[in-house]
Amino acid sequence: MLSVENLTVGYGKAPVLNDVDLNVARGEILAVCGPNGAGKSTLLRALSGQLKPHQRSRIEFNGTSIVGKNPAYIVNQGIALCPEGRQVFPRMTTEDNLRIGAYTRTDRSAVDADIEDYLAQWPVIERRRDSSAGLLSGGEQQILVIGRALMSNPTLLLLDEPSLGLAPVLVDRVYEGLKKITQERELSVLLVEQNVVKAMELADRIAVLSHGTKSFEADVASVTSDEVGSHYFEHVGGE
Amino acid sequence: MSQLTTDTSQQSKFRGLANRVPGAVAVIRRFSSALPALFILIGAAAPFLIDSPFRLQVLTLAFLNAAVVTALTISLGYGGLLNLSQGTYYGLGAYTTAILVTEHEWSFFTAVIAAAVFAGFGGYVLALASLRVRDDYFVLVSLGFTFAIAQLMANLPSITRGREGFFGIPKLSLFGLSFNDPIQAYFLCLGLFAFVYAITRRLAHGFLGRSLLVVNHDDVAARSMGMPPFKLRATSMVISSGLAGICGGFLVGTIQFISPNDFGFDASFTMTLYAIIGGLTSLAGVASTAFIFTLLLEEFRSLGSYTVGLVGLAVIIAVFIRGGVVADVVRKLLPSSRNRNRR
Amino acid sequence: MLHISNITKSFGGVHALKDVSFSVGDREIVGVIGPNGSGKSTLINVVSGFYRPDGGDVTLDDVSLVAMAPAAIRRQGIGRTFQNLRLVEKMSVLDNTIAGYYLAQTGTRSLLWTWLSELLFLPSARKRKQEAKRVAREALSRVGLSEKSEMLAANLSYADQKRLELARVLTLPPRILILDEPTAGMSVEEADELIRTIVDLVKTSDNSMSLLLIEHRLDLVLDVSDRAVVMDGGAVINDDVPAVIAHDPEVRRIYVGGE
Amino acid sequence: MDYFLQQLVNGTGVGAQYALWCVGYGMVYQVLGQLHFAHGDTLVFAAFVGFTLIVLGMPFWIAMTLATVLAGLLAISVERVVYRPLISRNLVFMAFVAAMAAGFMLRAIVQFFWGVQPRNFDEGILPTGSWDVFGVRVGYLPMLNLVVAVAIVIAFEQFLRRSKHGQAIVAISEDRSTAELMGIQINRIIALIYGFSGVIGMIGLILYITNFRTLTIGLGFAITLKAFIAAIIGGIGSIRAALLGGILLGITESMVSAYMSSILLDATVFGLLIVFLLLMPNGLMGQKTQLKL
Amino acid sequence: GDSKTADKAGDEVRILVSVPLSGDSAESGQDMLNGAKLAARYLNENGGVKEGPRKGQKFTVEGADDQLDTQAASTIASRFASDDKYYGLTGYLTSGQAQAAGVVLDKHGLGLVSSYSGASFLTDEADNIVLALAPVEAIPVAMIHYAATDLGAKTAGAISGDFSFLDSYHEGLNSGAKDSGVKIQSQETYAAGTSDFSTLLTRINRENPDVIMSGAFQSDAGKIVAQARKAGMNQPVIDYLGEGWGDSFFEAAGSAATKGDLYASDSGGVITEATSDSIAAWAGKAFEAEYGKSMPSAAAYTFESVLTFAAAIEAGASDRTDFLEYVPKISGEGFFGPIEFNDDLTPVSRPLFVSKFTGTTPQEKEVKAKYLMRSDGSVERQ
Ligand SMILES: Nc1ncnc2c1ncn2[C@@H]1O[C@H](COP(=O)(O)OP(=O)(O)OP(=O)(O)O)[C@@H](O)[C@H]1O
Ligand SMILES: Nc1ncnc2c1ncn2[C@@H]1O[C@H](COP(=O)(O)OP(=O)(O)OP(=O)(O)O)[C@@H](O)[C@H]1O
Ligand SMILES: [Mg+2]
Ligand SMILES: [Mg+2]
Repeated sequence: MLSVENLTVGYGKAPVLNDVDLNVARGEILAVCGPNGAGKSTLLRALSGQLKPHQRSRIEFNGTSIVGKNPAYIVNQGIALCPEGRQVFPRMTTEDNLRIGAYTRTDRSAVDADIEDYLAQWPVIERRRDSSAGLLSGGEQQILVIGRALMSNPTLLLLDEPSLGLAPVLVDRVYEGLKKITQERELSVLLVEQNVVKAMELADRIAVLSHGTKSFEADVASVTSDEVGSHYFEHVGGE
Repeated sequence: MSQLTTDTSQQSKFRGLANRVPGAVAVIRRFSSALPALFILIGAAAPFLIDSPFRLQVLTLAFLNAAVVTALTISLGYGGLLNLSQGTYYGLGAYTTAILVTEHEWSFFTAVIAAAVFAGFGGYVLALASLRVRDDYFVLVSLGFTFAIAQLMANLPSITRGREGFFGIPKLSLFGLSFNDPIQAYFLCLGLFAFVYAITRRLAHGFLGRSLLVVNHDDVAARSMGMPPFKLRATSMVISSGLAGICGGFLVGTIQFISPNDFGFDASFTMTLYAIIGGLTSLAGVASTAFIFTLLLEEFRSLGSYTVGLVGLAVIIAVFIRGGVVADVVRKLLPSSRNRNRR
Repeated sequence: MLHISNITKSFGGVHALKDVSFSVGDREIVGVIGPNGSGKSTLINVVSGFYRPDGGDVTLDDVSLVAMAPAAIRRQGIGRTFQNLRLVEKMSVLDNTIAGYYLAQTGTRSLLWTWLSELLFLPSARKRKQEAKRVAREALSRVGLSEKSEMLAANLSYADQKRLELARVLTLPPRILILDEPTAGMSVEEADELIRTIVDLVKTSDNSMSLLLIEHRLDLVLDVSDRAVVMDGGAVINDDVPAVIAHDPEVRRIYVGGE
Repeated sequence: MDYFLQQLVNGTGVGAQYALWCVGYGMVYQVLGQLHFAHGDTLVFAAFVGFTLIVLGMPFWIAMTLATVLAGLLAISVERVVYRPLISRNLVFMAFVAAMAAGFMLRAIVQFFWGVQPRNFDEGILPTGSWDVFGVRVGYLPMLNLVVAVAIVIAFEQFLRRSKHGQAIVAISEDRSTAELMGIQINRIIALIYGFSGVIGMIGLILYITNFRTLTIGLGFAITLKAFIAAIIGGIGSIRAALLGGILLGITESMVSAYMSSILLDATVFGLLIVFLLLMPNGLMGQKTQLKL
Repeated sequence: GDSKTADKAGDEVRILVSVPLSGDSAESGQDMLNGAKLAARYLNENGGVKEGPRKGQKFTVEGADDQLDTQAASTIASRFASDDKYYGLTGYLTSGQAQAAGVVLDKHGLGLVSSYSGASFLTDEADNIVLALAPVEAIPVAMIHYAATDLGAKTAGAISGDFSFLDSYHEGLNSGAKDSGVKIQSQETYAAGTSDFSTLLTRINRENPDVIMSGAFQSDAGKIVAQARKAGMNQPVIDYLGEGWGDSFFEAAGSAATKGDLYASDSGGVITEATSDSIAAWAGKAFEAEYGKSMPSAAAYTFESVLTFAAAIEAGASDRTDFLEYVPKISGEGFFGPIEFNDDLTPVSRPLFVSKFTGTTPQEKEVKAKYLMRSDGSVERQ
């Protein structure tokens, strides 16, 4: 469904990611881990169209190339990004934040139902539904942005550290929820996560990004978290 | 794209270069700080190379304008106070000087000091507003201040001699140099520019500038670090306006006539525009913008009524060059250096 | 030394803090845990002076802080970081850090004098500048950002930005250091290392220094804290040594969940 | 009492005029947070084109309709050519300056083609009479201004409320890059707003022309300035605020010259506005931004 | 280096006109420039300089945009000073610019002719500024005298623009009112760019004065009249600055121009009064033919200023450094009659006409009274 080849992307002259290849199949969850500054968020920004990759990069989604397209187009294709660091719209209410997530959808009543559904599922934000999102606590905001990304009914969900700032209970519940949705909706997920153990509980496959290249990839069933961890600093001094 | 925009500021480009060529950094740093000095040196030679009183007068005013606008960088660029009143402080300084030397027979030197104090006080008054209002709301307060003071200058004839202007200013001199001699007046204004530039630079690059940047960008962060924003903001206003007051004094010396009309909205607005075009926090950029635009304006003036449009064009070109739009377009047009990573 | 007593705070209908009391002793490390929205950040916003409490008092060495401005509180010796980043994005990493030092340090002397000495090229200004650089570099190396000191803060990855916030407050070590989720976005190993560094600093600093740590990595918090405070729904529901907290079934239920 | 009422009516008339300009300008400002300082000049430029069409024999209303379309297009192009490259680089102030400069250039073009003479329109485009309400003279045209302004504000608010654009606009004004991630075509929506601002502003200018029948080059900047002041007084946050800000400004000006001094009009009006702002730092209807850390 | 020889100055008489060509006052500035150009055409058609070493030289006029700004005026003046291809400097819509230019020229021993600004300090403080205009104070004195004697007004309301000469104008208005026994009930001012005068007019109307004195430029005056009539104020309006501008005024006033009596007071009345062989008659016709509007007073005064330079050259000031010296010795025919100056560089007298409109074009008017304004500000009815 998503296939990425030779993804090379950066901010200035020097690329942050070098020739990264990735594939995500329908209904599959791919976890991407890696140390700070490895380029995980950069990867997601490139996939969502916020960054324009280098020419030789290929990104295909459901058979069509989405390289160089703008984010709005990509969202319309069914890819939603939940960005890192709780980017809520602070002056909009909780509910409106969810609703704007469904911007690309035209089925109003279904959107309303989905919003109610999500709020019912998450009492932490339900009780603040009419409050400005900027006033929520860190964890509440995090729950909100995950929901916002889900509202567009994506076929591929890009999650950047969804467990950031969540209490352990909630982390578990978020992961449970994700598992459920992926099964129900045949949703594919590209999950960037620091918590390898957690990631492995959910994911089908896991990849490690280190210093801008993919240093490891395997089925979760075939590896342990320590093995994954050992690939974190493979390239140190290599460049 | 606020999160993603990469190094657009001058500073970081410079750093980017420096990162790659570590040796270059020192050279560039030294060079760039020597640049204004070089400029002033060339300026000092100018009167001996130019024999047209007109050109000399234009240069004199260009240095004077550059000085006022440079002073503005502290409050506008570093302090982030959208100050549309620099022309007013210029005017307060000018009127204070004019009144003191003409009616109370003060020496020019003491009058200018009084002008700085008075204008600086005006700056403090406006800074008080920053306690309550921010951003665009502050712009409106500042705008109101500008309009109101200009109107008061016009309507208090017993003090300011009214809207027709302050006439009868005696011939002035400072440190033995007379404003009445075009060359000496030129040197006085050049000296003033050097003085203002040096002070501003020292403050901007030191503790004050750095703290102001923090306050400007994030009030909350500054407070969490132990700095009450108001004190800093007020200081920045007082410095900008005090220096503008001094410049106002020199204006009185140079053209020996002032009128309220010269210190209204247009004047303040132009100064703010120059400061923005110059890059707000780039002293050399701001000073040279004010300088070059003063010269340009005089050149365009002979083109009669198209001045305004040509100035507009020049402004857009300057903004696009400084904003990196031109560079990006060029990059796009030149296939050899295609770089698709930047947006 | 830091006493928080009977603090209440509500926003409209939301009772974010209800009668919160506890204290932090010299060189003590106190962990604050609790579910999302339990009022942890609100509490430190009250302590650091950004929110005025509806009731109750905060004292540091018997000086009441509740009526003070945040800047004054920082100068009293309470330094904090933010859960949502507050960096000057257009300044370099080093400059951000130096600013932290300047701002905090100048409180101790007159602003005017600082500027004057700088304007007049007095040796003291020069010395202070060098000192600031040195201190900033040291703080950066402590959090592991030395190599990125010339980058713009905006261009750092998320975890590095968190580190920078920490470095900024460490330039002039406060007496009470309050950290709100300092390790967010870090891998387990990185978080471990960072927290150990901070703990080291607290335990070895020359002046007495205490740490109030808000963190969702339960094992880590319990591991380094001398005491842990558990909050829920704006109230302190438990305040004890980590060993006890770790086995408190209530804490398991509301916070850890599962299993 | 009659005097007071008459002056109140006068002030409302002036204010309604400001309001119409401000609604267009304010829309850009309120929803995008951008100071659109080429606003007045684009309008005046379009109106001069309309004037020429009339001179060439076109009926007034057709010419003015074309001018209105032109104003919308001009506003969109100013956004496209001047604002976008700069704002996408986060250079908000630079964009503001460039817009000013674009205004200068439009002004120079007007001066080049039409000279500095004010242009006058014939009388009788709309009836200019007035009602006599208990001895107070209420002009038709000022009231028409008011009605049109209110109608536009209501229509636009409804449009925003009912369509998804309303939410999208708020999202854009808060955080562009995240808004884009929601699938919002930000460029299209921004163009829409600018287009609307041009069209609505032009409607205001047409009403001005029918009332005062003259068109001067200097009018452009005056429009921008009044609109700016009114927008700030109203407070950022809603278009309704712009309307109120405009009317309040008109009434204040009128009351000051009616009861205080007309010589110190600006000083007094601004003095009052400053006091007002100090008491209400977010304007009349601006939202107080709450601090959450 | 300012010393020059006559031949270096070229073979034509170049005159620089410093006026606002952009901004709110651009229209007035353009009119002034046009007046000067017309004067050059007039002189050239009559053979250029008639006597002296420059005999036969033609006149050229060049405009410079001073934007009503002091700094700009002073650089224009120093451009003039440093370039001796220019013989004369004139223009100036407001006194500030003239004064600033005078200061610059003083350093070079040069002088200028201020054609349309005449604050008293120009004569008091500067000894190198020639005034083409009688003191501004004199004009309202004449206006109000006419209102009192011919219209029998006992009370008056005044409205005028917030122009730089407002103080002088008000001074004249008040002293004239005192002398003529008229009570000024209200003195309103408006800022440039105002188009809705309803508030000010309502305020004036509250006192219901016998006559309205308007001191508003061009189309502003037209709008004031139109709005006043609409508000039911049918008093006579005596206008200063409005009519002179002619067509703008009428276009703006529209049908209101015929409701109630309109009086104009200006020097442009010379044209109406003029015998067909006079300069004024020629200029009035030529101006209309060339610029499509009746000749405003401001244009008349720059016209006169250029003639003054010509007359000075013919009187012997072939070098521009001698100009000031020859001004009091000038004799010649000018726009307003013979050109004559006092020793303090002020005109001996200037005429002021009060005319009543009889139709809806600038030409349809009847001169009702003629006054002579002296340089000391006194006024004398003819
Ligand atoms: N806007 C930017 N401009 C320039 N460089 C950037 C920018 N954003 C990130 N970088 C650099 O790119 C590299 C990768 O950053 P990225 O944010 O993708 O890391 P990450 O793997 O997501 O790290 P973390 O776990 O800390 O979030 C880092 O070295 C960072 O400094
Ligand atoms: N300024 C405010 N206005 C309104 N409600 C607020 C405000 N600040 C906090 N709240 C609410 O108060 C409660 C406590 O918030 P707080 O940020 O203190 O939680 P927290 O314990 O830090 O949670 P987290 O671990 O998710 O960061 C939350 O429900 C939050 O929505
Ligand atoms: Mg990341
Ligand atoms: Mg929190």
